[in-house]
Amino acid sequence: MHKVIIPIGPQHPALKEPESFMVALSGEKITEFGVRLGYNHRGIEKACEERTYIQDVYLTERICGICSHAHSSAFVQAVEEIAGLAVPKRGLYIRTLIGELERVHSHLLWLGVAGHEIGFDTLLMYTWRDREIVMDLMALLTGNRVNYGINTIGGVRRDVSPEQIKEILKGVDALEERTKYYIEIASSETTVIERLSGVGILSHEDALRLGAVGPTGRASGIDRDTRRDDPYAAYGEIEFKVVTDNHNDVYGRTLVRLGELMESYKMIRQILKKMPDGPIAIKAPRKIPPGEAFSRYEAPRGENVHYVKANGTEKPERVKVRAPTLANIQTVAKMLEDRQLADLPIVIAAIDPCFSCTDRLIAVKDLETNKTNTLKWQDLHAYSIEWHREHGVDFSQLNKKLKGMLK
Amino acid sequence: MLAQLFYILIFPGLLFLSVFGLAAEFFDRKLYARLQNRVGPPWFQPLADFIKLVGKEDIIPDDANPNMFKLMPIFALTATATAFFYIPLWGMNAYFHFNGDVIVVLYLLTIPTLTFFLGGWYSRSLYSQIGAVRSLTQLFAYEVPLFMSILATALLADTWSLSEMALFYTVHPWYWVFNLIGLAIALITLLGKLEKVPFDIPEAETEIVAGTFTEYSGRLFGIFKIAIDVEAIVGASLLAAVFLPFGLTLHPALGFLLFIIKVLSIVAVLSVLRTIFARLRIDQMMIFCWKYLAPLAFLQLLISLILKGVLIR
Amino acid sequence: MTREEEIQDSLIKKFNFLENKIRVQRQKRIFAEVPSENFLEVFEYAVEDLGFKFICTITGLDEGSSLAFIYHITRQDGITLNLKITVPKEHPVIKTVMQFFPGADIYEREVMDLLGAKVEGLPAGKRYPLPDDWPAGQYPLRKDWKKPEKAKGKEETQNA
Amino acid sequence: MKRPGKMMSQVLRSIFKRPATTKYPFVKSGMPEKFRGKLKFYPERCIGCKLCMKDCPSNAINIKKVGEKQFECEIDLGKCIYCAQCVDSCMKKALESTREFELASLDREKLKVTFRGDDKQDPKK
Repeated sequence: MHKVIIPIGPQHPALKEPESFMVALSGEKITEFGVRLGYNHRGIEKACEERTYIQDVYLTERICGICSHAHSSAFVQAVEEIAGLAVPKRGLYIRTLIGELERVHSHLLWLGVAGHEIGFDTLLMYTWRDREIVMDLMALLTGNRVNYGINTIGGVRRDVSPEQIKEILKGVDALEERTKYYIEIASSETTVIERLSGVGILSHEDALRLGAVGPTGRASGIDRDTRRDDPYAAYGEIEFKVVTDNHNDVYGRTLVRLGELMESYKMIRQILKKMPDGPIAIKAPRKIPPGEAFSRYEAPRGENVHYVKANGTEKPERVKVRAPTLANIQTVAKMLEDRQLADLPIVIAAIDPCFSCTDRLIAVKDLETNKTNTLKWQDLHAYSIEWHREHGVDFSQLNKKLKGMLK
Repeated sequence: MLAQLFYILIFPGLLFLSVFGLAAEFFDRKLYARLQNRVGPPWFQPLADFIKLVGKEDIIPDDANPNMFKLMPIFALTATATAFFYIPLWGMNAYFHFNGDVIVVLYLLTIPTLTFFLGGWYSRSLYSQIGAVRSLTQLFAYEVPLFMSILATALLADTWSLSEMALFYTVHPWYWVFNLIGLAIALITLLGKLEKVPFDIPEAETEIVAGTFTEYSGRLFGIFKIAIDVEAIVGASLLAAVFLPFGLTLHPALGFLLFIIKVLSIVAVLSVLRTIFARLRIDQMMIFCWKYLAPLAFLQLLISLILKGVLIR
Repeated sequence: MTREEEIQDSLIKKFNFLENKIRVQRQKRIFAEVPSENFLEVFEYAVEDLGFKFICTITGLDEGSSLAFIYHITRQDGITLNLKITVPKEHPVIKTVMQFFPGADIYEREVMDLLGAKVEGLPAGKRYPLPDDWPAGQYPLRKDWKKPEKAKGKEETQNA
Repeated sequence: MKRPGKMMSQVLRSIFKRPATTKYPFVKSGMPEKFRGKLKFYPERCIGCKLCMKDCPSNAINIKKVGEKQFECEIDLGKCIYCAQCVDSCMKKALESTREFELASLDREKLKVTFRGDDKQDPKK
């Protein structure tokens, strides 16, 4: 077969977010691979400069849905450093607790997505079912399932009650048991191993050279974890081990993530045990004195860095965000060398890409909007009913009945 | 004449097949959902899907060959529905039978795959074409073990007619037990024929969107869907007739019930199988079929030949 | 002497123009201002001799009449060195660091697109992150950048 | 050790378990007590400091003076991101999160909710 170039994205079932990959294929084999990022730009860095610090906490939280706590924590850490705020211990512990719960939910989500990418939908359904446990815990602790909104400058917004601690421990026990089961599945189910091992090889040298972060790097033997190397929040007081692996492939990345899940459960138990009493936040000034700070946070996907520069007003002078995916995306081309098209989804998924994080910058405003004809929902609805009626299908009576039923 | 029209259009022809096909699809989806600990769709979901598709606009890509594009779904449905007439459902006789109808049924069951190929190829979309090529590649992998395992049963019964095979297995009631390896092979290859996990490579959603069917919409897609449902029924009935030929002398009503149970249990086994595996890559699938299934099918052939030499004189 | 101070000392010993330009903000955070003409040699020394083998990102700043770029590099023990260079806005030329970090090209493309930096030695490639039809000379992260006039139409249709 | 069909036993056991999903619009699931849902406004407590307006990240809230020490609050549920920062910012506890979360609407206008002095909320228009 001659060489064909197929587009994967910007809209494609393998990608949960719009991003464009051009793949040149010779038969089933990938010969060339190109990435075009930037489809998800929302102008967040610029928007941060136009909002107050307290508004920015929620804005940075919305850089990414899955690692929302990672971004807001990194941001408030930088601001707290500039303002010289000493956050109370209990606040730091709660921040760490939410961070670890978030890692659990993110890694379980990843496992499900990976299952889906290799056509193993049962794994997807099971992991996402179990992920509900941690999502419910989040809703219980913070008041929302995704954008937790627990961080504020100077601490956290909600305390953890003894009843909640009991709930968390119960949830963690259940999750630990399930995770053990998934480790067993991942390391013994033939079809899973066949699809994962030897796929997306990234050697230790390449990973170092291209700057892979997080589980992607750790599965290539890079022993680097911000939580240990540059402790923030309460990580300095908690014992944990950094999970690394030398498989260098997708299988290794799966094992690293599953291993990190087990570590996270241990850490959550420690946090709950060691959590001191006291206030959870101190009051932060509205105006932050001039200064700059560089904050690092180990998000579930890898190292997430924020740089904040303050100029003494209520609004920051500059906020710079580097999400882990941007550091990892460049390794994908290396991983896909001489692989098959069928490996592409899982290799891309294996870095746990989050393109919303990656592209956060500029509001892409369509300069031609004045010409576009925007159809409102009602118009579309009416049009479809009309179209069907013309073709002899009329559901209006049935619809009325159904509506009656719903009421 | 009228009776034949009734056979073709109503029972056991198109109407019965479509209804049973939709019912089996529901059964499959519901079971699949329950295996995954989900609630699953309501009973009318496949029908509602079909009605929705029929109500939608047919969009034919500019580059596609419109005649081939439109013809292929109809071909697929016709071929599978025709195959059904040669399979004895209950009792010993199919509606039409002659010596050699096994081959005709197998041939007719290959046609849908060919239509997937042609339909995808003439869509001129890259995803469709890759899917089309994959479905053809896959065909060469699973077809041989499937044919050989069915050939083994035919050898044992010493006939090329499905109805006569039914007669043979009624006379020698427990002989079907010797074909269990063949049944296992046939079940696995049927997954490939129906393009289900782990062999759903031609329509692997995360790689090539929907493969062959990427460009299909509306009525044409609806017909394809029905054709696939019917193919599942026909494939399952063929397996039931060839590998599970018992209870054929029962009263017609009971026999019909038994037939439904046989087909649904085969569908259920397929559902379970597609729940517990990940999708294979096309090269892995080829290796699996040629390295494991084909030798096993040979073993089955050997067993049949030995049995024939030793037991039946 | 802490490790941060050791790094500070060895940098000053090697490059005496860095005297009083280095600030240890807190544990594991060193900020340094480097003259842009000496940047590459300092950078090379930090990467090759001091072991800062990993680049976090490159931050671009608009400081009124000049543009500043901060290279955040870290090493295994978690110490982060933030090297800042300042270039005039009319002539914002920086040199690529791709010879040290092949993965840095995306960060350099980012400051090219958003702040209008000119990166010497960066191979041609796809732009990031702005769309391909973005007008030339529009650098949205500069402080004097204004939203294009027509863009207001979008908000109206959204609220319609 | 590789073994195909490792998940078989759990999968088959699932048939006899209660499904983890629910038929959503017919079976409602509750939210925890401290859920940050639709906001509720107590006009009698409001002193019109407008701190909530200032802190709102999405400019969804608007406090209007309608009379002597009387204020009404207009919240655009379409803009609101349900962070409940206004609840934290308010010194007089005039704002409160409720557990209501099914707020989808086909009409943007219906999402603009005004809380008046008589403690009745009604959609604008």
